[in-house]
Order: sequence, then structure tokens, then C-alpha cells
Amino acid sequence: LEEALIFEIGDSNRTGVDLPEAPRAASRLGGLERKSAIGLPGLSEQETVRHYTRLSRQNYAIDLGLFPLGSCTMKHNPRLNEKMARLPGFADIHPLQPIHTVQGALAVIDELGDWLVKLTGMAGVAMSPKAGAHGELCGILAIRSALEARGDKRSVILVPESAHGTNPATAAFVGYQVEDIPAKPDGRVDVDALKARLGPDVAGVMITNPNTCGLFERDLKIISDAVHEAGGFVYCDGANFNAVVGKVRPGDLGVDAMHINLHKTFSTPHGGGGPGSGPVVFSEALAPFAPLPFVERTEDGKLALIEEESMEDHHASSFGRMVAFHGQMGMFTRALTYILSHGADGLLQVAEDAVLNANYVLRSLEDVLDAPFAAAGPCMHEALFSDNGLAEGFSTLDIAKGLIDEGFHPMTVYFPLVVHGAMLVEPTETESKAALDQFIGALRSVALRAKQGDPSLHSAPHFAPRRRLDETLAARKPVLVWTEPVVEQAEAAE
Amino acid sequence: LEEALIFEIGDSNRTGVDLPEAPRAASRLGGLERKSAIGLPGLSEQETVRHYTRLSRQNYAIDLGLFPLGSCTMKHNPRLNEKMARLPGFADIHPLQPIHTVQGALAVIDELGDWLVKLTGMAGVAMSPKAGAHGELCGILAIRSALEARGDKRSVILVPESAHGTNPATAAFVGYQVEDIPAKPDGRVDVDALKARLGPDVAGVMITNPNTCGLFERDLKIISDAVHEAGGFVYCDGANFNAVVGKVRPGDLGVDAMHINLHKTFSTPHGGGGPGSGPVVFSEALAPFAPLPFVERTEDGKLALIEEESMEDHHASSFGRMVAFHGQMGMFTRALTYILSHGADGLLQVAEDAVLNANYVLRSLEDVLDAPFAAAGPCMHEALFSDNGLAEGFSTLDIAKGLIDEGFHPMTVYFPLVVHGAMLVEPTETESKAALDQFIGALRSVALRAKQGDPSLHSAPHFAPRRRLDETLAARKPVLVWTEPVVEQAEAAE
Amino acid sequence: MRYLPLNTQDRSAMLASMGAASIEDLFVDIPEEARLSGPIHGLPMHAPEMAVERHMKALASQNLVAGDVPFFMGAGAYRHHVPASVDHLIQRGEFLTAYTPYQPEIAQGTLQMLFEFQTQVARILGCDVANASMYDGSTACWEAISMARRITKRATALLSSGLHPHYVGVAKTMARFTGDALVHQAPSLTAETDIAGLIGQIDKNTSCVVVQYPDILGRVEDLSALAHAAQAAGALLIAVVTEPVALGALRSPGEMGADIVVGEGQSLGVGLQFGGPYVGLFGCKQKYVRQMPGRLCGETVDAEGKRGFVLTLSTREQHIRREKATSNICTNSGLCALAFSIHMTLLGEKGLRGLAQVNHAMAVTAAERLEKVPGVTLLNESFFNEFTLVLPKDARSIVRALADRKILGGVSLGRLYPDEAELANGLVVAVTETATVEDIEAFATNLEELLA
Amino acid sequence: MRYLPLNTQDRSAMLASMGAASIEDLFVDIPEEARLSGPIHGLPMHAPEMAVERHMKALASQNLVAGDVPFFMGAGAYRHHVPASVDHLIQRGEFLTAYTPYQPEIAQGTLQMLFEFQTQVARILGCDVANASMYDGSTACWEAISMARRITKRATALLSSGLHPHYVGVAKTMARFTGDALVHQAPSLTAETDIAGLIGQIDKNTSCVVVQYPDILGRVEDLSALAHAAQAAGALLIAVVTEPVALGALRSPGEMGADIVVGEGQSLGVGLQFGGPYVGLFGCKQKYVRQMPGRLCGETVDAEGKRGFVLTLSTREQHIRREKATSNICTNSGLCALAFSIHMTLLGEKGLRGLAQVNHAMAVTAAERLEKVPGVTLLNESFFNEFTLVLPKDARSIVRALADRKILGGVSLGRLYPDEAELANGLVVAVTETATVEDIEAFATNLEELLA
Repeated sequence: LEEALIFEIGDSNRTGVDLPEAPRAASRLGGLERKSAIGLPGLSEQETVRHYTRLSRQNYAIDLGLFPLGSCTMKHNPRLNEKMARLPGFADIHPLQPIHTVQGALAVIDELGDWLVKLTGMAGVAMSPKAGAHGELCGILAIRSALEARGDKRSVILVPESAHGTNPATAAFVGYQVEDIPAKPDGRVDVDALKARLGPDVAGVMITNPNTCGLFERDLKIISDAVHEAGGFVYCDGANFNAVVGKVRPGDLGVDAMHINLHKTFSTPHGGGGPGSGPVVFSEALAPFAPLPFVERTEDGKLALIEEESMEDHHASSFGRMVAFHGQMGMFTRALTYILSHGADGLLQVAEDAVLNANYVLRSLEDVLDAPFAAAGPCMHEALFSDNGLAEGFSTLDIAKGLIDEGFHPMTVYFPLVVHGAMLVEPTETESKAALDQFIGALRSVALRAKQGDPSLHSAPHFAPRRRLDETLAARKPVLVWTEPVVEQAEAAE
Repeated sequence: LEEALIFEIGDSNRTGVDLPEAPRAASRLGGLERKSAIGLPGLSEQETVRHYTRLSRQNYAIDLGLFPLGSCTMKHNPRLNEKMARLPGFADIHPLQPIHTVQGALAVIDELGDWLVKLTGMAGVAMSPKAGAHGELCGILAIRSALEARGDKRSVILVPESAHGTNPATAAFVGYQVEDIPAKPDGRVDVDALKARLGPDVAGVMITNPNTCGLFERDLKIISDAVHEAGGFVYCDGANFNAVVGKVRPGDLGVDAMHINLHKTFSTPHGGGGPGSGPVVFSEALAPFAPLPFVERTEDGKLALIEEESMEDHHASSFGRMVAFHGQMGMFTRALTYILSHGADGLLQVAEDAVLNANYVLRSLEDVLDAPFAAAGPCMHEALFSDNGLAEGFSTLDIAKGLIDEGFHPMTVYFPLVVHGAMLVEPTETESKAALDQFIGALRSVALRAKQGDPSLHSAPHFAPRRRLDETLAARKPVLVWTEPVVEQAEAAE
Repeated sequence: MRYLPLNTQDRSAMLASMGAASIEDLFVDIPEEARLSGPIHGLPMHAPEMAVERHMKALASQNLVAGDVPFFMGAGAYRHHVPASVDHLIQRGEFLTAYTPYQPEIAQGTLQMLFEFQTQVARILGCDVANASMYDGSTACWEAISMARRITKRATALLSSGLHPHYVGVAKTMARFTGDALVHQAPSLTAETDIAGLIGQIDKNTSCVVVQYPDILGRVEDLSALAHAAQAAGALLIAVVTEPVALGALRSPGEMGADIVVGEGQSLGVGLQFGGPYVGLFGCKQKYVRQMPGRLCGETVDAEGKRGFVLTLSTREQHIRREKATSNICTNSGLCALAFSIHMTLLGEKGLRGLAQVNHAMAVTAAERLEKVPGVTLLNESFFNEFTLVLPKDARSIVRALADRKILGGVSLGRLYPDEAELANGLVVAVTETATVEDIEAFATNLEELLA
Repeated sequence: MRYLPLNTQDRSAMLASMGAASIEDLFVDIPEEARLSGPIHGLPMHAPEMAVERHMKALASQNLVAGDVPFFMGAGAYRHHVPASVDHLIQRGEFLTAYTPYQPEIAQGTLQMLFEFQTQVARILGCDVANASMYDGSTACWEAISMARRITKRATALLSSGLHPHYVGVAKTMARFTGDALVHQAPSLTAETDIAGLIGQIDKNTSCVVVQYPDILGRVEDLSALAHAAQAAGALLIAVVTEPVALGALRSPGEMGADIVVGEGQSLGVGLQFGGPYVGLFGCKQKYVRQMPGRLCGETVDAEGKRGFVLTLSTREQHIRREKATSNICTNSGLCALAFSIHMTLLGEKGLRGLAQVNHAMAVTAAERLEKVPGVTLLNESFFNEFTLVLPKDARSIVRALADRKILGGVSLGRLYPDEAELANGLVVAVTETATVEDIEAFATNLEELLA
């Protein structure tokens, strides 16, 4: 099933649309009419449908099978969410419409924000960040704004070594020095080391909880108290919030800011790489610095939009605007639909089933795969294994690619860095026991082959649309756009 | 990619829906409460989505490639049609709503009917038939009603041997004797033989035009005149109307009744076997006998629905009701959307491109495949080949199954019966030249293998989800429903 | 034209390749006097998506949408909530744009689904086997009568007075031409049907007794005695179910002895759609399977021994048997069968039973409220989610007046039986899970006002 | 819970298999004092699809839908007709529910699409290369400024007065923390911008000049001189395009010498969606590719030599480089990029040019009609599908009054620039192919009435 590129099958003289007749009108383009060809191929509708339908079939997806990606949380995407997001009342409204014509849209933002605040036990929320990493940025900006507001110039952010790569990148992006905090052998932050490093130069810590080893940071409250005592703030990476939603409120543990990936916790589709959405909840201390725009309920029950025009009096400390409009409205409608579907009881069940499924995987495989933290107790929503015990010359990558031939997407590999050859498995709450058993069987079989040194694993996958791809070649000689093959041009010239 | 049956993966204690709370109320079921288990497996939403997504991937479809099925007309199904059919104003209205609350729905029926009447040059239309074969039934009932109305008891329907199987089945179903009319060597009806058979016992003829050899019945007008002269009626099978839509009006050729398969000519989706829709257009002579219900515009511009309640005066000759409600509304909205998209000019282009594509296939392959009628002139929308010239022991079936391995659905085979080992190829107007060239190349290659006697063809397909299936076994020992395997029951009992 | 991929250059190149001067060369077989030289006069030209969408939306907006108002209509078509995933899945191109699965190697998706559908339908109806769907309930009903004639070689069908009048109408239309005799009369406004009377009419010419369950007035009655009586006389019992959700709460017709059970499957997965496309259900006892109309999917194995599915017993069908076929049905309701099957899979036994329970409870609640409206009587002793009210005046005018107040308050018997004056005050009211307590209250108070 | 497949039996069996007494055993690491014992108080419980749908529809119905009224809003988000097939295709589960294509062997569908997207974007913008998308135009704009700093090692960016104020706002927010200096002032109500003045401000500290094309007031100006001047001073020219359809009619910024071109891709395939998700476009000259932010898809071969695609140059990205990454962007706008690419493929060059022509012609028609309204002046000499009217009074009140009459008549400059009193009478009006002549007339006559 090979599919050519649109540039190879389309031509610029074909189109899949019919346009209305243009009224006669003199050009007012200021003499800048385009003269050269753009080079855009067109296809009729049927060709277009076929091209993308065929392409889609080369993808693995949640709709096809279990997606055990630790820390990325690929769960079922309910179709009701898609339907609701497409209601014209949400999909076909302009971000700058007069406020009285978009009260329902503002209500979605308000209602979702209210759920997020209550589920996390925090004081306020910023809805506009466009994705998780953008939410981190928002949180760090709020921390820096709060420090600046009190004239406190701190320069260091502490980040545990098991953090998501975006954490240090974010801190660095806004000019902070990043310092690592080590983990203890049990996979959790070394509280003593952290406490020792605290001081007047430390703006805050960025901590992930449950952490990237799939463990709950038991001492988070102790850490928070220490950081606060030292004048800093606690940023919690909320990527793994789905493990504990309804079970514990980060606000109760002293967190000052936390982003929530709506696609991880609240089932908006991943879409092959976005769009995401990363609302950030804030403590009382940080809430006043939240970015524009935001929604506020006024005394007459109407919803107001606080933006540049209306921030003056009581919102003067906002650190400003992070995006052009209101954030990912399309994701808000989906997430709210999901939340209302589950309710407070269903969300609690989500956390319980996610953790139950992960522990089931952990306990079912710890006899064949090394599970470094398994002996110490249960995991949260992710089961972590290492490459310890594989045959000479066999690696985590071999297991990952071997799993493809068994019909599964690989788990997260080589992350977190604290474990050698890490394999991080997150089944999520939307998998049935039957699906888990099937996956466990497949991973067991591949793991045994890797322990026994089955050489065919090295060349896996064998049954995917492509064999292993040459990533080095791609990076060494980057070909990022299609260009007309030279040979064909020569022929055409004849 | 194997997918178990829902009975093997689901269980009756799981569900993919949440229900509202039922109010407390005493049972009024008359003592007939169900007591025994039904045996229906349930799946959660994700399992359901996965099951059907995986199943779907075992199908070939127009969205995946060219579908060269002669006489079945698999053309592109525009997505706008699907969108329009789902507007709540069409999809969510009850068939018995008061007439003044469904004026828009009646307008769809009226407007589509008007197009069909004008495109065919006829006098009236019956919209309610549920599919092509049902439309045939409608036409034959109208003919019989018209004859009965004048006290004329005729018993014979003449059907050319190249007719669709539904034609004789339909005529027989309402009690007519069916007599075959032979074809001439050029693939068309033998007009002299037909004329010779006409007489006072002949109720009418059922003729397909363009016929199932893909040829236009040049003498249709002569035939019609002769049939009318003999007191009979002409039924035209409109399955192939897409070849001539906008190019010729059957009414101008003397046709009295013709059904139109909306999915063939007007692009409603085939859906793996329906739903179809088979409106029937009528001449002045037959229109008064059209079935209930139908739509009529009243003097005040409103639309009226003529049914049992309102037929009394001017619609007394209707032969009655064929279906519970108004026919295939969902198909009407799609077909009207398609027709409005194309307009009169686009529909003419449809016929021209369909015929151009078929002739291109015919001329590109007549050097490798025997094309019995090709020498005599162009074909219409279908190119017909025979198995003449294949190697000893190689058949049309081998070519069909070989084509599957080339990535195409086979053409129609062994039909029409007038040609030995017939292969009937209909590319339709929605295929690009590039797609045709690819198909022609594939068929050429398979045809050459069949001429050279490549034995691997006998076991084709090799690359489909299944190898050749044992149809004899299926018919000899029919297993039509799933039953719990006995072995497992025994195990469970242990 | 966005759907036509050939452009002018393609057309010229293709014509040239076959030595044709113009496209007209390919249409020479159409007599010149009948051949049209350009687009048919008086019809509009092609239009962009946007314009077509505008036109269709304008038409759609002239209809009163069931979901926008308190809604209580049934009488053969029921409004249920269809989960969003159903419509998502049936729109997958591989289902939507697939052909009838005559090439089983590349149609296992459709075939396995049909096998699952047949099993689900057989189990719900209480039959041994079921087919791969019919057009709708009304045509399935006629096909069943026709099948009974083939089996019993008799040609008189007794139709219960509780059978949907449109179903009776379809049978009458067909019987006029096939020579079957139909015995039928309109229902009376009584709490029970005259089963004994119906039994009394069975004789040696009777091919079948056709009874609807629940019937057109919503009444629910035990079919066992009727089954015994029919079978004792060598006739078949055909049961018709227009609301399959009822079978989540009620004993199935098959359990009570019906030989053939047909139904309208629209309630699950399909939606109202102003009457179509719907999906006919058709089940029967194993011994009659070779007389069944319509397509059947069966299990078999492929050349490597793997389980697979094919269309089977096609020797009953028109494309093989031509004039000797059991029926002329060809294309049926594949995609609606898929929708039905997906919805049923989402429900499962637990969901179907729960759904039935909610329907019944809502209907009982509504009946109790509506019979409190002065002048209104509740006809039924027993019912599932539909019952008949007797009003103090012609129900047709009340239905229209309610619609003017944006309430779709049932189906008047006057609409269904225009010739039966004594039924004119009857109003058939259906209440499903989509109705709310507020909807019921709005209906009741408006009815009160209109009758005051 | 319809989305949770485990039932009570499953849960018990699984807990038993691992020797846990109850689910609480798995949550022991959460300090007991913080652990919640039941559903959070004061929040509603789970609800069936139907109830959720009712709630969401009620909220949706409180918004005035753009497609239901004469609509003339733009200023960074444009309403275009999106063909029905776009939404159909992006809803295919294999696209919708796929992960970021880090496992290329089973993600070629997404990867090939991204490669095609990058090529389409590069060609439209007139750049050598483009990335696989950014969050939106405003964040892409800041990323470009940031990239210019990395390339030039200078930290002063000159922002044209015609740059969208929200884009300026985002840059200001970020610059406060990164230490970049931004030079910017609000636009004046003149027919042309002060390009010479902008050139005059370029100096040896200038990292880049950022200019929008067409600009926030709809004005269209040649960027060549600015490109020369910036590059001569060692700075980069960054062009921002908020309406990519314009590039079907206008010379591309790349052609005129821009080093980096960023844009908002929402116009094609994505729709209004109250501001998001949108899709940021990002292209640049080949020589700067290793300083580009965001994901890139590149061509390579697999072990059998077949062409394939992978995410590449990831050494620039945060998950490899951590604090040394070019940007912290991770998840971007994959599905919106897909929608953009499909729409662009349907259009093709012919369609995009035609669409641009219709937009421009409708806008000219509207401008000519609206400037006839007494008291109204048309600011622009040149424009594409958006222009600025100067009204005799504050445009904010007019926009609100028009909305009360169900006309969405443009964006007031007062909304965009609340601090600039001299802009208060400005009204930015966008006219696309979705507007009709009747819409324009309705807008004009209502404006007349309101100004009378």
C-alpha cells in the first residue's frame, strides 16, 4: 500500500472545489499582484479523499489498539466530544465578537475553569495556554511576575532529574538558571538535597507528581512547605494528573501552579501531534498574575471577558497576553463534555482504574522484566521497567520495535533517564482487562525473545508499513520539502 | 489483523452507554416481563470503536480505490451529501408530523422529483420505492394497474436475455409470465423477434438502456412505438441512466416507466449493500396510478402530502401504498445535494466523462482482452470483455481474483450472460486519467498472466485479508448465527 | 466540477488516443433527433458547496425538529438517543463506500458485521436465524406473508386489527397483484384485542396469522394461544415488532411460539429521518430458512482454513434464480443494519434492558399524568412505551394545535385511519428516554388548555 | 461509566491477582490526610450522553453563530467555507487518535502528510523550508523574533505599527522575561504605513524588523525595500501573514526578500472556533533551518531502501536538548495542519487563486458600497479582503448596535487598541467568499440607519 505525494499525483490545473462567481471589481492590490506560479498541486474531491484515507491507514492509533505510552497518556477519545465541539454555536463564532453575542462560549470557559479549580483545590486558572509546554511557560511567568512584584530577583529554578524535557527548556526560555535535583534510589526526589539547595536565589522548583517513574511524591507537602519557607514557589507538572484526579487535590499539597494537559487527563484527541491545551491552575499567591484574557462572572450574572480594555482596576497585575485570542476553545468544549460525562464520581473512578490497570501490568510482567521500583510498593498510573537482564547486545529499542510486530505501539522508551533503558508503560483507564491481557502476553513474548537473544528482533519491525527508518540520513542531509526530481525535469524539457 | 466476534469479546454485563435514571413507576407490561436472558454482548465505547474500526479495514471501498463494477456503478460519494443528510431539519423529523411542520422535507421530495421528471422527460414520479428492485416492482404494478383500469388482462412480460436478474424476478413476483427476447450478435435486442412476439397477451417489455452490454439500444423508440401499438407498456430499467443523464431523455424514446437508482446515478453511498432508493418516473399514461404517498404543490404555494386521507378525488387511481412512510428521505437529501452541485451542465458532463472513461478502458485493453462488441463502435459507460483467448483452464474468475492482488476490486464477472465469461468494467466519471491508467496496467498484467497460463493465478488472492473462501461449505451447512462453542461450555461447566 | 477529475487536457488526450474527434463520436448510437445538444433548458447550472449548503439549510429550517420540542410521536417510528460513536463509525469510508460483499476476500468487514447483526437480531426476536436486513418493517411484513404462502401453499392471511395500517396498506397493494386474500379490520378502541375472534377465523385456507406486538395502539398481549391455534391448523404465526426496544423488557415473540418474526429496526442506531432509510428485521425458525427472502451471511473457512464469512444460500435470490427467486429484493439496508448493530453492541444486554426500563417508566409516568387531563381517557391496560388516549374531540385538530404550540404530541388515529370515524378521537402517544418530566408536563398542560 | 470498560468483577479479579485487598491499597503513597474518600463535594455526578448533549447545546445556543448572520469580522481570524470532506477526513480515527509520530514505522500517514504540509506552506509563503506547525500565528511571531535573536545575537526587534496588537502583546509579555527590547507604536489612520520611518530606526542592535502583510488595517505594501535595509544592517526581515488566502493573489513575502515568514493558517481548513485551536505557519530561508523552532519532518529511506519520512533535526528540540532547546514548544497543531493541508490540496493552485480572486472582488464591492454610507470614509488605498473604515463616532458602540440587529459588522479598533483614543472611530471590515451581495447591502443599510 504505497501512496505517492500530492505533488506527484496532483497538478496545479485541477481542483476539488467550485467557487462562486466573483463580482466584477477593479483590483486594489496595490500593484502587488502575484505573477509567479506557487506550485500547489490540486486534486478532485475523490482523489483527495482517497489520498488521505490511504495515508491514514499507515498510522497506528488509539482507535486501532492499546497505546501504552507512559507519560503521554493515550486514552480513548469519546465521539460525543467531537460532536459537541462541532456545534455551530461553538465552532462558528469569531473570537472578537461582541461579548453579549458569545455568552455561551464564555460560559464553557468559565465552567471548565471552575471544574479545574475545584478538582485541584486551587484559587484561580489561566485558560489560554495552547499546550502543556505553553502552560509550563505560563506558570513560570506567573512565578517570576510574583517575585518581581515584590522586588525579589531570584535566578534559579530547581528541577528533579526525572523531569519532562520541557521543564528545564521552559525555565531556561525565560532566562532562569536550571539546577538538577537528584532522585533517591526509590525513584522519588531527594528531599534533603532539595532542602539543602533552597535559598534566596531559588525562585522555585518544578516537580512532576505523580513523577515520571510513575510514583507519587509522598513528600510533596513537606517540599512545598520548605520552598515556601525559603520564599520560592512550587510548580507542579500536571502531565500525570489523570492518575490522581478526584483522589487528591494538588492545592492541598501546597502547589502554587500546575498545568493540566487536557488531552492527557480529559481525553481531547492527540491528533498525531496536537492541538493540545494547557490550562494552568494557581494558588492564591499566583492567581493575580494570570495572563489575559480571562472570563469573570459579573454581578448581573453575565460573563465578562477581561482583556486589555477591561483589566485596568482589579486585574492590573496580570502579566499580559500569551496568545492572540482565548486559547483552545475547541479543546475546552471537548474537555468539558468529558468532565460532565464522568462527573465527580466518574473522575474518581478514572484515577482508580488507571492505577489499577498500571499495577496489573506491573505485577503481570515483573517476573520477566526488571521493575526497579516494584518491590517498594504500588505504582500509580504507569509501570516502569528497565533493560536489566536482557541478553548481550539486546536493548530496549529491540523490545519496542518487536512490539510493533505484535500489533502494538511501543511504550515510552529511554525515559525517564533515572532508569537504564527505561520502558514506561501507561495503559490508562480506558483499556479492558482483555486488552491488557493481550498486551501483557505480547510484551512477555517479546521480552523473553530479548532475554533469549533472538536475533530477528534486531531487524524488527517486519510487519509494519515501513522497516526501520534511517534517521541519521534524515538529519545529516535534511530534505524537508518536496522538489521536482531533476531527471523528470530533463525529460520534460526534451 | 484478526478481529474476534462481539460474542467472543463482549459480555452481557458490560455496556457502552449510560442511561438516565428511570422515574419510579409500576410496571404495566401486562404480565409479559422478559425473564430469560437475551444473550447480547456489550462493549465499552472504546472497545466498540476499535472493533468496528478494525473490521472496516478489512473492506475494499471507493474511498480506497477504483471500483470497476459494471452495472453497479460505484462512484465517488461526496461528503457534502453526508453533511446535508445529517442536518437535524432532515434527520430528526418524524414521518407523521403534521404537514405544516415538515414543509422543507416535502420540498426536498418535490424538488428532487421535479429534477427527475425533467431529466427524463416524463410526466410524473413515484418517490417512495426503497431501492432499484422495489422501483421495478412499482413500475410493473403501475403497468398492471393501468391495464386493469381499462379491463385488459394481459399476462406476459417480455424481458431481453441481457436483463438484470431483478427484472424477471419482479415480473414473476406479481404474477406475470416472463418470456425472454434474444439479443442480436451486436449485443442489442432483436427488434424483429420482439415485434413478432407482441400481441394482446403482452402487458409490456422490460428493457435496460443503455443495456447490460454497455450499449445504447438504438432502436428503443421503434420498440416503444411497436409496444404501444400493440397495447403494451415499456418499462425501462434505469440502472444505467448515469451514462446518458442530460444527453437523452427516456421520455423522448417512448418509455412509460423507469426507475432510477439514486446511488448509481446520483451518488448516494452504497453502504456495503444499501440502503438504496429507486424513484420511478412515469409517462402521462401511467402517472395516475403512482403509489401513495406523494407530494403535491397546492394553489397557496404550500406542499400537500397525498396519502390515504387525502387521495379521494383526483388521485383515486393510485395503486396504493408500497412502504410505511415516504421512502428514503435520507437518500433524497443526498441525491438532491449532488444534483444541485452538478446542475444541468455538470450532469451532462457526468454522462460524457463516464462514457469517455469507459471507452478509454475499452480501447486501452482490446489488444489483450477479447472485446466482443468493440469493433462495432463505441460503448457507453461500460466496457465489456469475454474470456475468449485465455489459456486452457484459466477463467474470468482467475482474472477477477488476480485483480484483488493488484489492489483493485474485481469488475463484474459472468454478467451479462450473453457473453461467455463476461467481464464488465465501469470506471464511472469520478475516476481520473491517472487512476484509469493504473487500473488498465493492472488488468493488462493479470490478463497477460491468464493468457500465458500463470498457475499462481488459480490461488489468488494472496494478499487479501482472506484467501479464497469456501462458498460451497457455507451453503451446504449454513451457519447463520453465532452459537457458544460446545467445547468452551464443557470447560466452563467443570 | 469538483467531483469530476478530468480536465480539458485529459479529455483531449483521451479522445485523441482513441482516434475520436470529439465526445459526440462516442454518443453516435443515440439517435440524433433525441440527443440533447446542451444542458437541459430551465434547470440551474452547477453550484459551489457553499451555495448548495445554503439552499439545503434553508429547506431544513422549514421543518420543526423533533429534538427541539417536547416530542411524543411513535406509531412505527420512534425517537431514541443514538450514541455519537454510531454515526462516527458508519461514516468510515470503508463501510460507507463499500459495495455489496460479493467478493468476500476483500469484504470481511461488512460480512462479519452482518453475521453479528443476524445473531443479535435472532436473539432479540427469539428466532433461530435472521437475515441480513430488509428495506423496512412494512415490506418485511409483506415478505413474511409471502413466505408463509410458499411454505403452507395457502393464500389467505389473517391480519390482526392491531397491525400498523401502513403495513396493512402495503400488504393490500401487493396482495391485489399476487392473488393473496387478506382478512383484516380496523381496531376498536378497547383495552384488549379480540384474540379469540382471530383464532376463530383460522381455517384450512389460512397461510398465516399476522399480529403486531406491541400493537398499533400500544397494547401488549400474550401470543402463545394464537401460535398454538395457528400451528394446529397448519398455519404460521407471524409477529411484527415495530419497536425493538420493547423486547428489552418483554418476552420475545419467538419465545411465545411465533414462526416468523419481522420488525422495524429504526429505533436503534438509525434515527427518525422522516421515514427512511430504515431497516427491516427478519427472523424465523431454522426449518424455514431456505424460504427466507433477502441476503444471508454465513460462516465458512478460507483456503488456509481461517474462519471467514460469505453471502450464502444465494440460490434463493433473484440474481441466480431470476424469476424463480423467493423475492425480488436486492440492495437492502446494509448501512442501517450496521448502525443498528453498533448501537446494540454499545448497549449490550445490560444497556438494552436498562433502556427498556427507562422507556417504560417514562411512559407510565406520562400516561398517569395525561389521564388526569379532564376529558381524557387512557385506553390501555398494558403497554410498553406507547399508549392510546381517547380525547373528547377529533385528535387531528388537537395534534395540529399542539404543533402550533411547538409540541409534537402524538399521532392521531384519524391520520392513520381516515375512513374510520369511530377512531377519530384516538391519540397514540409514545414516550421514550428522550422525553423529560418537563416535556410531559408541557404536553399535559397544553392539552388541558386546548381541551378546556 | 460508558468509557470505562472494567466492571466490578474485572476489578475484583485484578486486585485479587496482585494480592491487594482494595483499591485503596494502591494509593497508599498519597498521604492519608490529603487523600479524598469520595467524589469531591459540590460537583455533579456522571451523566448520560443525552444529558451532556442537552447541556452543551444550551450553551451553544447562547452564542450568535457567524454563519447565521451577515458577517464581516477579521482582524486575525477569517471565516471561509471549508469543504465537507476536510472535516470528514480529519475525523478518521487513524489521524484523530494517533500519537506524535515518534515511531515512524507505524506513523507514515501523519509523517507524509506533514512533509506535504511543509512543502505547501513553504511554497505559499515563498520560503525554502517550513516546519510542521506552531500553536498559532501570534506565538509563531514571537518564536520568529526569538529565532532572529539567536541568529543575529542582537536583542532589539522593530515591530511595524501594522502588526496585530495581540501579536505585539504576546511579544511584549515574552520580551519582559527574555530581555529582548521591542520598538513599537500603534498605527495611524493613514492610507500607508511609514516604511521610511521604520527603515530609519534600523541600527546595529536591530535583530529583526517585523511587518504584517496585509497589515492590521488591511493595507498591502511592498516589503522589498524593508528587506534590503534590514539585511544590509545585519538584521532579518520577519513577515507575518494572518490571512494566507491573500497569498493566492499577492506576491509572497519570501519573493520580496523576507528571511522568516510566519503566519496564522486558520483560514484554510480550520474555521473560527472562537480563537482556537489554530495553526501557526513558520517558514524561513534554508540557511536558518537549524535555528528554527518546532518539529520538522524529513525524507529518508527504510532498511529496504523504500522512501519514508521521520521527524528530524530533533537535536533542536526540548526533549533532547532540555534547557538548550530552540524553543519549549512540544505538542503543536498536528490535526489543524492536516486540515490546512487537505483544504489546500482540494483547492490546488487554481482553487487558491480563484478563492483569492473572489475574496478580493467581494471586498472591493463591499468597500465601494460602504464608503457611500454618509459619514463613512474608506482608509485604504490598497487591500486584499479586509479594509478599514473611519466612522463619524466610536466604532465600538456601532459594532454592538449592529450585533443587536444580528449583523457582525467588523472589529472596532477601540477593542484592539483600548488606549489609543485617536483610533476609536476605526472599524476593520473583512469580506470573504462567504459574504453575499445581500449581506453587504444589509450591513450598509443598517450602518446608515445607525449613523443617521
